[in-house]
Amino acid sequence: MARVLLFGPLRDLAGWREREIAPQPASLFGLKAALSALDPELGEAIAAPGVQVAVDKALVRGDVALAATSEIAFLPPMSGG
Amino acid sequence: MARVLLFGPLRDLAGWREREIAPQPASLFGLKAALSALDPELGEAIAAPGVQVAVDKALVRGDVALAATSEIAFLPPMSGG
Amino acid sequence: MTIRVQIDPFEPGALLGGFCAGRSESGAVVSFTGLARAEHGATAALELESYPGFTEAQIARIAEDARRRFGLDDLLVVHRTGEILPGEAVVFVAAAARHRRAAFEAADYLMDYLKSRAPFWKKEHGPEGSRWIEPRAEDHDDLERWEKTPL
Amino acid sequence: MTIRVQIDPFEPGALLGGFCAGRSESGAVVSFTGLARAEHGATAALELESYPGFTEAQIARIAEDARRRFGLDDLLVVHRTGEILPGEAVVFVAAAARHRRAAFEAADYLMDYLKSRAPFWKKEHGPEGSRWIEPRAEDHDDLERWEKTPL
Repeated sequence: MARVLLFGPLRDLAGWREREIAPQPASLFGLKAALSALDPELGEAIAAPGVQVAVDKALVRGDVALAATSEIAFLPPMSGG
Repeated sequence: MARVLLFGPLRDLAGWREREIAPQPASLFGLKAALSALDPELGEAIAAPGVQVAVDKALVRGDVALAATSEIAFLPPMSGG
Repeated sequence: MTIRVQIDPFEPGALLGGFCAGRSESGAVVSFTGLARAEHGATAALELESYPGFTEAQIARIAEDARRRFGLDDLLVVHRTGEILPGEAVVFVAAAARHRRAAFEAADYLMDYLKSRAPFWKKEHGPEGSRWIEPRAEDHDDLERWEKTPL
Repeated sequence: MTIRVQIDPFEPGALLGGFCAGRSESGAVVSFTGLARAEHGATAALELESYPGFTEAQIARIAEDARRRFGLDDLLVVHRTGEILPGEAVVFVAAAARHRRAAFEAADYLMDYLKSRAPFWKKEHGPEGSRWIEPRAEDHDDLERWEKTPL
């Protein structure tokens, strides 16, 4: 069961901040497909070019394998300060 | 009697910080000549290109007339901060 | 080098005082304090979100980069999250170096990074509703300055 | 806008705290603190001299220029004179503006001016004697940056 975290406007859009996705997706692309099936609008939002993905608190690009304990965070454009 | 102030290294060179020069010089150039006659080394030092002159707390260039109450300050290269 | 992300309010003066105390070889300390603006009533509060653990690690990475790049003696970054009221401090950055140019550039660089690349999400609450803030075009331009000019 | 030249020591944190307090429209405060360096024992003390009245007036002139040039909300300059020990603050500059670029540039500009054009004379006392300090070549270069780039 991959644990998914949404930040900023993605959280408002989906209506949740943290969720476990079962059955366990084997890869990030599989997880994205599962999220799209669950909520097409969210699926589109996390596919936007400005959204970065961190797996277990490390930024990743492209597809990566996921473990049952993986924490996957979708990070929309950032702004601090 | 023009009142002369020396700052920084000029003060160390001349051995004084403040002095009244009599008889009253009519102009800044006259005052410089009087200081040179008094102390040739100081005369040379105040003629150096980096030394600015303030008369009554306003920077001046070239020659200016002096009044009996004028305060003339010789300002070697500055460094604060 | 200290990086702190916290919900509690902080007083920028207390941070600068502590950061300067006991330094006898750093000639220059530059600080930046970011305050929440009231926008003359248009902003009632800011809401800042971080990704605990990840946010600190990402800032630490760029802070270490800045320390080496500018030859800093020390660096402090404190960033608030949660609800922040107008006039309260959102972020504090201080950089200590032997000479002033390095300290200025490091603080400037870190702020450019924090504004557009650090993992924070910022929502503005006002009388007309709430909206998420994205970096301004100037913020992206500011960050690009450093990519164009290798030091 | 406040300009102060004083013999009494000051604590930079207290100055920054006071300067930030109560601001709800300035988003950015940049401060510079110049500390006297021990130079690992080579400097026992600095001795700073000003020309009372003239020094304040000259700084006020350039501060007003900076306020207009960078569109500042506020500005504070505090400069010590007399004997200053290693680790003590020599100068403090703070600039408040709506956005950070103006605040950074104003503090940077004011320090470049103070280092090489403000009416102060600085003597370094050490175990090997005393010497008057003149601006470094870098200080002149730093000031020239502003003359070359009209804003």
